[in-house]
Order: sequence, then structure tokens, then C-alpha cells
Amino acid sequence: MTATTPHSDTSHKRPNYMLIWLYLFVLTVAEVSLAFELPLSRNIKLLLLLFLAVWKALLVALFFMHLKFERWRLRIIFIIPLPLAIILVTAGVMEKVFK
Amino acid sequence: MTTVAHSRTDAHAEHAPMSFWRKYIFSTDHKIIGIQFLFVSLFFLLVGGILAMQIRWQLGFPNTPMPGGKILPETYIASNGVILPEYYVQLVTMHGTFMIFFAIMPLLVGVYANFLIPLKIGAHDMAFPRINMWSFWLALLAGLIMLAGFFVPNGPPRCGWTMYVPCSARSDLSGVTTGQLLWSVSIVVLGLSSVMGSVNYITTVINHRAPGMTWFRMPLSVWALFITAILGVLALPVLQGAAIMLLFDNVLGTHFFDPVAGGQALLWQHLFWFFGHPEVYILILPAMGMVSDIIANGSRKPIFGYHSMVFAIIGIAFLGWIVWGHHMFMSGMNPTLGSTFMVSTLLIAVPSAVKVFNWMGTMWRGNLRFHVPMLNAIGFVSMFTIGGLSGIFMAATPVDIPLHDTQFIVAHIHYVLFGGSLFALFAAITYWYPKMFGRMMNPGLGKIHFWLTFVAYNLTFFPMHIIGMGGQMRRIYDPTIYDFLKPQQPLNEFISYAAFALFAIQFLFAFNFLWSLKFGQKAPQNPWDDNGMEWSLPNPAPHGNWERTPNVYRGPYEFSSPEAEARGSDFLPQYVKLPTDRDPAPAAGH
Amino acid sequence: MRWWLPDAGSTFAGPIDSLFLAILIITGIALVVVEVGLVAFLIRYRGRPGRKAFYTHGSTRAEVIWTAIPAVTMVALGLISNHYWVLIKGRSSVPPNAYHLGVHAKQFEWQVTYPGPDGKLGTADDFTVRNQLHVVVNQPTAVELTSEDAVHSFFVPEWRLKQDAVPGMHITAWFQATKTGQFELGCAELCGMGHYRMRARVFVHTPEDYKAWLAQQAAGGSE
Amino acid sequence: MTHATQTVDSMRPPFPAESGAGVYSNKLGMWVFLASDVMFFTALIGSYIVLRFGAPGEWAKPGAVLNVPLTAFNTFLLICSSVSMVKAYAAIQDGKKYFLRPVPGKTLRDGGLKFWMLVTILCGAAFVGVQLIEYFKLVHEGFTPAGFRDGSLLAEHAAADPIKYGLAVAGLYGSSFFTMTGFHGFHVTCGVISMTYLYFTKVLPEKYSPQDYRGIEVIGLYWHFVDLVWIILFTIVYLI
Ligand code: HEA
Ligand code: HEA
Ligand code: CUA
Ligand SMILES: [Cu+2]
Repeated sequence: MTATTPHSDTSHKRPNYMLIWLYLFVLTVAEVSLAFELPLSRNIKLLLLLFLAVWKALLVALFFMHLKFERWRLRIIFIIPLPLAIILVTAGVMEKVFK
Repeated sequence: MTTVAHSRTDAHAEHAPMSFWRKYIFSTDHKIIGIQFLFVSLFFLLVGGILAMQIRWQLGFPNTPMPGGKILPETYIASNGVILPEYYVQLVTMHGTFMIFFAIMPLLVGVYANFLIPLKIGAHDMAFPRINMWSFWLALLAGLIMLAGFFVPNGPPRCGWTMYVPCSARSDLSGVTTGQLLWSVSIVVLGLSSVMGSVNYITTVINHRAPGMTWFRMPLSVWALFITAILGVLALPVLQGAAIMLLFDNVLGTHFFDPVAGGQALLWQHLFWFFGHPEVYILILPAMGMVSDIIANGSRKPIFGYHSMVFAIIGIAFLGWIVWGHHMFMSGMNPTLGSTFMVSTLLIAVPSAVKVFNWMGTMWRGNLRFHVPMLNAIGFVSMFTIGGLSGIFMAATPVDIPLHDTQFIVAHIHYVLFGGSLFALFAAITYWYPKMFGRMMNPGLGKIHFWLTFVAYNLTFFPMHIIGMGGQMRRIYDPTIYDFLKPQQPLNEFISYAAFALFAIQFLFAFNFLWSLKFGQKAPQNPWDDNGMEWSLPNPAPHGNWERTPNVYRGPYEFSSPEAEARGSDFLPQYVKLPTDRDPAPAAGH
Repeated sequence: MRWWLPDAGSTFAGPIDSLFLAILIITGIALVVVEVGLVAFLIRYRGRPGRKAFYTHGSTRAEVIWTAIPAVTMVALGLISNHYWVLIKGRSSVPPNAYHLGVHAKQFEWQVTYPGPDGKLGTADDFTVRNQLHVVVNQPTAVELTSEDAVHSFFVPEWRLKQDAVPGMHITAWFQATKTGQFELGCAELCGMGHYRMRARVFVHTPEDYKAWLAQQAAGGSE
Repeated sequence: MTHATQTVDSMRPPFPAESGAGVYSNKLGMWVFLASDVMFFTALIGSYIVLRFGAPGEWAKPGAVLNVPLTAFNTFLLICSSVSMVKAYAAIQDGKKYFLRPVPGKTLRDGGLKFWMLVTILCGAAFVGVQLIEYFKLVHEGFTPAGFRDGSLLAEHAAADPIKYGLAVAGLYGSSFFTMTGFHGFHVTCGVISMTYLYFTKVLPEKYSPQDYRGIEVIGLYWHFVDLVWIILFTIVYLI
């Protein structure tokens, strides 16, 4: 097989970056108005906000950092710390959340 | 996997002569950087040892003037020469800090990851030589900042190397101001240095293996150093973050760890140990890897169960992330969490058992050569086992109740860190000394040093188990104020004598090390009849290592194989091309 | 000079000491296997002229054995330990009939608050004594641990009891003393330069003696 | 001694095809560093989460203390700089080294590497500037890393409406707010400085080409990561 050069990721169709930007913009507006304007219960707001934040973060990671077009060997590097972060935070909040 | 490394072959072959400064001081050669790390961290080992001697003086002979103590300033020592309680706690704190962060960690990772990884995988240098140089200079800077703690008003911090809050977050509780800040800053700088180093090691191992050096042809030392680098990259930033919060609590008046304002004392412990336990595996995995290489060499046999050794390293590293709570069983942490941490901790015995028994399997039916590295490696196996087994006591939560924060823990620490890491280092230093300096260390002196150390070390640290069972707490200035500890004082005194002897014996090693630099016997090209790639080079190896990227033809442990016998020797280096060998595919295959 | 854990002084000592012994035996076996094996190998397989090493890359069967045995042992040990752990430290392990004392740790002293004649903490007849812990033998006792400043640790070796006192937290630790007499309470967590002298006397009384002491305290006016 | 080495130089591909992960070293190294940076922010953000869960009182209501519209604008700036960064990356892939170039039949001109990098740097610098303004205003109003400053405007408001301003946990609020956003700002600053350096040493002299634009890709990864962290921070610090 041929060796990889940065070229190889131009072999996929380049995503429409401006469209992603529009997404990010709209989602940010949605977040702010969700937080301030919508009369929802706090927990639902919290979940929705987190969902939107993760969505935005994924857009950046997948398209701007072109993780969507990388091989798993590279993706895994970025993924490994995430469970560790979750473990740490879970243990930290155990005290208060689960008696 | 068919991944075959293709190494970068930038203009490495031709190197113009360089000025002394570029060559030895601001060098980007991984070997020189390794040697720089070696000298600096041996210096800090000496500092840690000197602090330990003062600890032992105080524990063995409380309220007795310390010989030579009068030269210390009066913030440390009473006018009659007796160590002050403040100073004792500072001694313990800085002993732990220096030994862990500035002696053993740089010795194992700074020295040997730097020195061995490129040599053993057939690379010309690290992936990022300049960053590598920075990593060294930052480590040195961090060490000097830490050392400066002794020279500021009130001296270094007084809250143990674990720096528990709120003691460390409030100067009115610890009585220390500047020293505490220096500790935090130093740790942040050190973390930066470690991350830079580890990024380098990881990238180098992944990208710069010579053709034919497949993943499962890598020596276990490289595997261990690689996994260690992963631990470093993920663990040290957490400590950095925690140290920064501690620093801010001290200087900006933040309240992370201030219970009055809603901060949490346990938060620090979680963060510290979330880093801390992976850290202790950073301190043992490279030792295990290098010992594996040396034991295979000394036994003239392939390592027993190479693949399971690799998976054991990975297993230990993985489990290492989910056990940190075993340092916090008594901390008031949720007991259910304690149960979880107990089980995961106990499970670490399983990959460790694989390692220990596979080392024994390697020696089984071998043809043992007792050269100095081999002796120290065997010392490592036998002593690490004791340290690991004492860990089982503390891992069982109910048994940890009487043992936590007693000298039993101190015994455990030293069995794994001195008996483990430091013996492995004695082995590694002797083993790769010819590669570093082109000369051999004196084997006679080395053997004497090994045996004396082995005896004195056990006499020093084994009795600590017993006084720990008797209930003697850690970090106490004067055990004799407790009635129940008074009967143990003779044993404390005995330990101190043994410790003084142990310290004195280390000068044999220091002498051997320094003397051999100039007067050691000139090393033959492959002094230990080893298989590693590094021995295809002259001693010491030139900048850039190989003129042309070498090829790798087989695994690292082909001792006593039929092919080797056919050549009339009992080893078959990785770089030797037999008529039956095909050249590996040069470019990367994915 | 003792070569073992201190004399048992509470109901916890039984299970903890047996567990300690059990682990000592397990690890002792492992230790003997390893160390004796090592020495034997060193002698038997020492290099001699003409000796040849046996070329092998390992044995899956052997490795499975020495992976499985420790795994099973450790899981069993974990289950047994957890049983006692929950009994000793579990959040719901404090017996309902426990006698509650308040212990407030402070650089570098222990302030013990007694419930006074009414037997209840937090009432007007409570009184506080510095560095003296008086308890009743065979009576489940719970100490409500708090801390003023740093992290301290409540440690009575004979009772096999240790529990950190953490500022900002309220932790309950319980025990049942089985032996009357005088003991010592030490601080086991580094809490500053005076950590070593953060020591209190422990008196385990018979119920009658305790009543007498209480009465005497009440008469002498609470501190 | 047989060295048994063989040169492979003749077969070396023209551009940094390094083996292993199948990516060149600088990029791999940057990814590993980013993983480590994730752990750094885990320590800070994780502490914030743990402290907030365990807080002895209610956190301040969103927008009570912090100026959300200003920060929303800042978020917008950072998103813009992220997209301009990726446009710069696309531009150099296509060999557009220039600043701006007219496109026949269109009024908008086509941006090249120099243009998009400049936009990125300016947006990044503006972000830092706005953040500094935010900090100064907050400190002026009385919100500091230690909580509400005594006698300040915010302290008065908080005394009047302790729930809205989260008076009970103001100390924690200040601590975690300034530490998290401060270290994020520090990351942005580092990014701006290195991009400016690259701009003058590599971009303007047209050192990058469609054959080798490693520097742009690697700094881009860093930059997008910083943006990603901000997305998380903006949500959990300002909006929740
Ligand atoms: C190199 C460093 C190193 C290593 C490798 C280890 C390894 C282990 N450690 Fe240790 N530990 C420290 C360094 C290290 N530790 C330090 C510095 C502290 C103190 C920190 C402080 O507070 O200052 C500490 C503290 C510490 C504690 C906290 C005690 C307390 O404060 O109350 C505990 C508790 O569980 C523990 C457990 C273990 C275990 C289970 C292992 C296991 O990994 C060991 C596994 C190995 C074996 C078990 C031996 C080999 C196996 C066999 C021969 C097979 C047969 C065995 C069985 C069937 C059991 N350690
Ligand atoms: C790798 C780690 C390491 C090493 C090697 C040592 C080595 C020693 N330690 Fe240390 N120790 C710790 C890590 C280590 N320690 C830690 C982490 C703690 C906990 C700290 C805390 O509680 O916060 C601790 C705590 C600790 C205590 C407990 C204090 C207390 O709780 O009150 C004691 C008490 O005896 C002690 C003693 C010793 C002794 C006598 C040595 C001797 O082995 C020292 C022998 C001397 C040397 C090893 C130096 C030799 C070097 C040279 C001669 C230089 C060579 C130079 C060239 C070749 C150029 N240590
Ligand atoms: Cu209180 Cu140590
Ligand atoms: Cu641990």
C-alpha cells in the first residue's frame, strides 16, 4: 500500500467548512436562548445544553480536526483520555451523589 | 500486523564537528541528553540519601544532637544541635519528593527512555530532538527550584510528598510560605518536562522503528518505556492541574481546597492519587522492562512468554488507572468506593504474578551468568516480590485499617522503590555503562557493592514492617513520646545503624561509577554478548547512531537458539543477517 | 518488643488479625515459592563450561496456571475482605445502641465532647475534655469525627481503628472496646510540624467506673 | 562484526511518510500532546464539577455575575477563527499561497493562506482581548478568584439576593471560573503567539506548499482543540 501523505486526506471529499461554521453558530445561538429564554425545568435544560455542547465539540473534532477522515489508530489517541476523565469525575462526585 | 518501520533518514549521516557547548551542553543527541539526565538525577539521589540519613538520625536517636547538625541554620536545628520538629517534617517531605520526582523518575524515564529507545529500535534519534533537549533543561530547572526551597525563609513545605490539603494550602497551618510555592511551581515545570519527554518517546516508538522492528520484536524494555510514556502523558497533567490549584489557593486566595468556603479536602487526594498511582507504575514498569532484558541475557535464554509479558505490562498500566483509591481507604471516602478500589488493587497481583513467574521461567534451565547487572536484576525480582506482597496486606481494606500511615507503608515504599526500581537501576547503569561511556564498570567492586547493599538494605527496611505492625506512625518526629512505641525504640536504632551502613555502601557505587569513567577497562563492542540493536554500534555510539538505517531480522531474545548454535555462539543479535533471512520491506506498509 | 500487631483491644481485632494472618499465609506461600525457586535456579542452572541453556519461548499451560491461581486467590480474598470491611466501616454499620462521642481534631490536640448525663450529644450538659478519651468496655461507641484545620487521623492501635478527620466532613467511626485499661490515641495523618505530639490518653472503663468519672466531671464543672 | 545494514534511502517516499500510525511525526506528536492536554483540562474541569456537586449552596444563576452576551460574542469569534484556520488549511492544500485574488465574475475575492491565517490570528487575538476586558470588568465589579470582594458592587447585590448571586459558594465560583477560563485563555495566547511566529517565518515567505504544509495542519489541530475546550467551557461555566 502507498504511504500516507497529508495529501491522502484530500482524497476524500472536502466537507463544506462554511456549513459547519453555520451549524456551530446556530447551535451557539440555540444554547444561549435555551439557557435564558426557554421556560424549561433545570434538569432538562442541563441535559439539552450538554447535548448541544457535545454536538458542537464533535463537529469541531470530526470536521475541523478531520478526525472523521483519520484512521482508528489516530482517533484512539484522542479517545483514551475520555474514559479516564469520566472515571475520575465519577469517583469525585460519589461522595455527594451516592451516599 | 504487517507494520514495518521505515526510519527517517534525514541528513543524519554527516555531522560536522561541533563545539563543546553544542556537543555536551545544549545537545540534541538523545544519548547525551540521557547522560545529562543520569548525572543530574544521581545528584538528586544523593540529595535524597542525605536527607534520609538525617531522618534516620532523628528516628534512631531522638533528642540527641545530630553530628554536624550545627552547621544548619536555626530554623532547622535547635541551638544544641537537635533536629527541630519542623525540620523533620521537611526532611521527610523533601526526601520523598526528591527521590520520587527527581531521582527515580528521571533515572528510569529521563535516562533510559532517552538513551535506549532510539538505540534499541534502530532509530537515528528521537522524533523531536529539540523538544527532548528542552525536556532535560526543564527537568533540571524544576529540580533547582525544588532545591531552592531549602534556602528560603522557613524552608521547604511540611506536608509530606503527598502534600495533603488543607495543611499545604494554608500557610498558617504549615508555617511555610515561599517553600510551598516553590514546590508547586517546580511540579508544574517538571510536569511540562515529562509531557514533552513522553510525547517524544511515544512518537519515536510509533514512527521511528527500523525496518523489521515490528511491535512484537521490540525488546521488553522498549515496550515498558513506551507504556510508561503513555502513563506519563496522561497522569502528569493531572498533577500539574492539581499543583496549579494548590498554588492559586496559596497566592490568589482561591478556595479549591478550603472547606470553609465549600472547597474539598478529598478533592486534592483524588487528584493527587489519580496521578499518584499511575506514577508508581511509571517508577516500576521501566525497571521491569530493563530487568527482563538483563535476565534473558544473563540466563542465555529467550524471555519466557514474551507476549504475556507485553500484555502484563499493558494490564498493569491499565489497572493502574482504577486503583488510586487504595491510598484513601481511611480518608472518609465513600466505603463502597473503597470496596471497588480494593478489588481492582488486588487484581494487579495477577499481571504482576505473570511477570515474576515469567522471569523465573526465563531462568529455569538457563545457563546463568552472574555478571553484576544480572545479580542486581535477580535482587530486583526477589525484593520487588516482597514489596508487592506487602502491598496485598494494605490492599485488603480491613487489614489496611491498622497499617495505613504506619511504618509498614514505609517498608512497602522502600521495598518496591529501592528493592525494585533502584536495584533495577544499579543493573541498568552497569549494563549500559559501556554503551554510554565506552568503558566497563569494575565488576569486582560491582559485586561487592551488590552483596553489601543487598544485606544492608534488608536490614534497614525489613524491620520497618515490624515496627509498622506495632503501630508506629509515619512522619512522626519522635516516636518515644508514645508509651506503646517505646519498647520498639531499639529496633528503630538498629534500623538507623543499618541505614547509615547502606548509605556508606552506596559510595562504593559512586566511586566505581566515577572512577570507571576515566580508568575503567575499555569496553569491547558487545560486552554482554547481547542481541539488542544498540550493540551493533561502537561504544560509545556516534551522534546519529547508524550511518544507514539498520534492518532488523528477528526478535530480541534469540539466545541459545539452534541458529545461534550453528554460528558457534549462544546468541543471535537482531541486526545479524543470516543467509536464510530476507530483508524486511523498507517502506511503511499499512 | 512485640513482633506482631498490638494486643487486641476491640471486637475488630478478631477478624482483622485473622485476615492479616490469612494474607500472611497466602503471601508467605508466594514468597517461599518465589525466593526458594530463585535460589534453587541460581544454584542448579548456574553457568558452567559445557552447559547449554534450554531454548524455549515459554509454555502457555504454565502461564495459564500461574495467572489463574493468583486471580482466583485475589478474588476470593477481595470478597472475604469486603465482608468485614462493610461490617467495620460501612455507612450503615454503626450499631443503633452505640454511645456517641464527639471528637474534634485540631492542631495539635483532640477535643473529646461527652454527652453528659443525658447520654445525648448536642445538649446543654455536654462537656469537652482535651486529650482524654473515656469509653466504656463492651459498649459500642461511635465517635463523630470533625476537624478544625488540617486532615488528622484518629488511630488507636489496640482497637484496630483508624479514621481520618477531615475538615468540612463529618465522619462517624465506631468500635467496641473489649479490654479495660489505659491506651493511647495517636494522630496518623501528617497535619503539620506538631503531628508527632498530637496524642491523647484513652481510658476504657467498666460501666460503673465510667459513671463515677462522669459524675466527677459533672461535679468538677465541665471544662 | 556484520553490520548487515542496508540503505533504504532510495525507496524513501518524497514526503514525510512515516510509518506506524501512518501519520508524520509532528502530527502524531501533536495528537499525543492534545491527549495530555485533555487530562490537564480534566483536572480543572473535573474539579469544578466535583466542587459544584458538593457545594454547600446554590451556584449563581447563569448571567447573574458573568456577562453572557459578551462571552457569546467571544465564542463567535473563536468559532470564526476556527473556520478560518481550516480554510487556511484547505487553501494551502490547493496551493493558494496568496492573500486575496479576484475571481472572475464574482465580487468577493478568493482568500489564500495568507488571508485566512491573518483572520485566524486576529480573531484569536481579539478573543484574548475581549477576555481581558471581561476580567477587568469582573474584577472591577468585585468578582475575583477569591469570590466577591468586600464592599464591591457585586457583594452588595449578592447580599440583597444571595440565591441569584450564589453568595454561599461565591468563593468556589470565582476560583473555578478564573482558573478554567484563565488557562484556556493562556492556551489561546500561546496559539496566537505561535501562529504569529509561523506567519512571519513561514507563511509570508511562502515556505508552505501543497507538498508540505505540516506546520499549518499541526497548529490547526491545536487551535481547533482550544476551540473545542471553549465550547465545553462556555456551556458549563456560563450557561449552566
Ligand atoms: C514502585 C512503586 C510501587 C509499586 C510497584 C507498588 C505496587 C503496589 N502497591 Fe504500593 N505504594 C507505593 C509504591 C508502589 N506500590 C508508594 C510510594 C506508596 C505510599 C505512598 C504514600 O502514601 O506516601 C504505596 C502505597 C500503597 C498502598 C496504600 C497504603 C496506605 O497508605 O494505607 C497500597 C494499598 O493498597 C498499595 C498497594 C500496592 C499493590 C497491591 C501493589 C501491586 O502492584 C503489587 C503487585 C506485586 C505482587 C503481588 C508481587 C508479585 C506477585 C507474585 C509473586 C504472585 C503471587 C502473589 C499473590 C498470589 C498475592 N501501595
Ligand atoms: C526511590 C525512592 C526512595 C529511596 C531510594 C529511599 C531511600 C531511603 N529512605 Fe525513603 N522514602 C521514600 C522514597 C525513597 N526512600 C518516600 C516516597 C517516602 C515517603 C515520604 C513521605 O512520607 O512523604 C520515604 C520515607 C522514608 C522514611 C519515613 C519517614 C517517616 O515517615 O517518618 C524513612 C525512615 O527511615 C526513609 C528512609 C530511607 C533510607 C534510610 C533510604 C536509604 O536507602 C538511602 C540510601 C542512600 C542513597 C540511595 C543515596 C546513594 C546515592 C549516592 C551515593 C550518589 C551516587 C552518585 C553518583 C554515582 C555520582 N524514607
Ligand atoms: Cu494531627 Cu497528625
Ligand atoms: Cu497506589
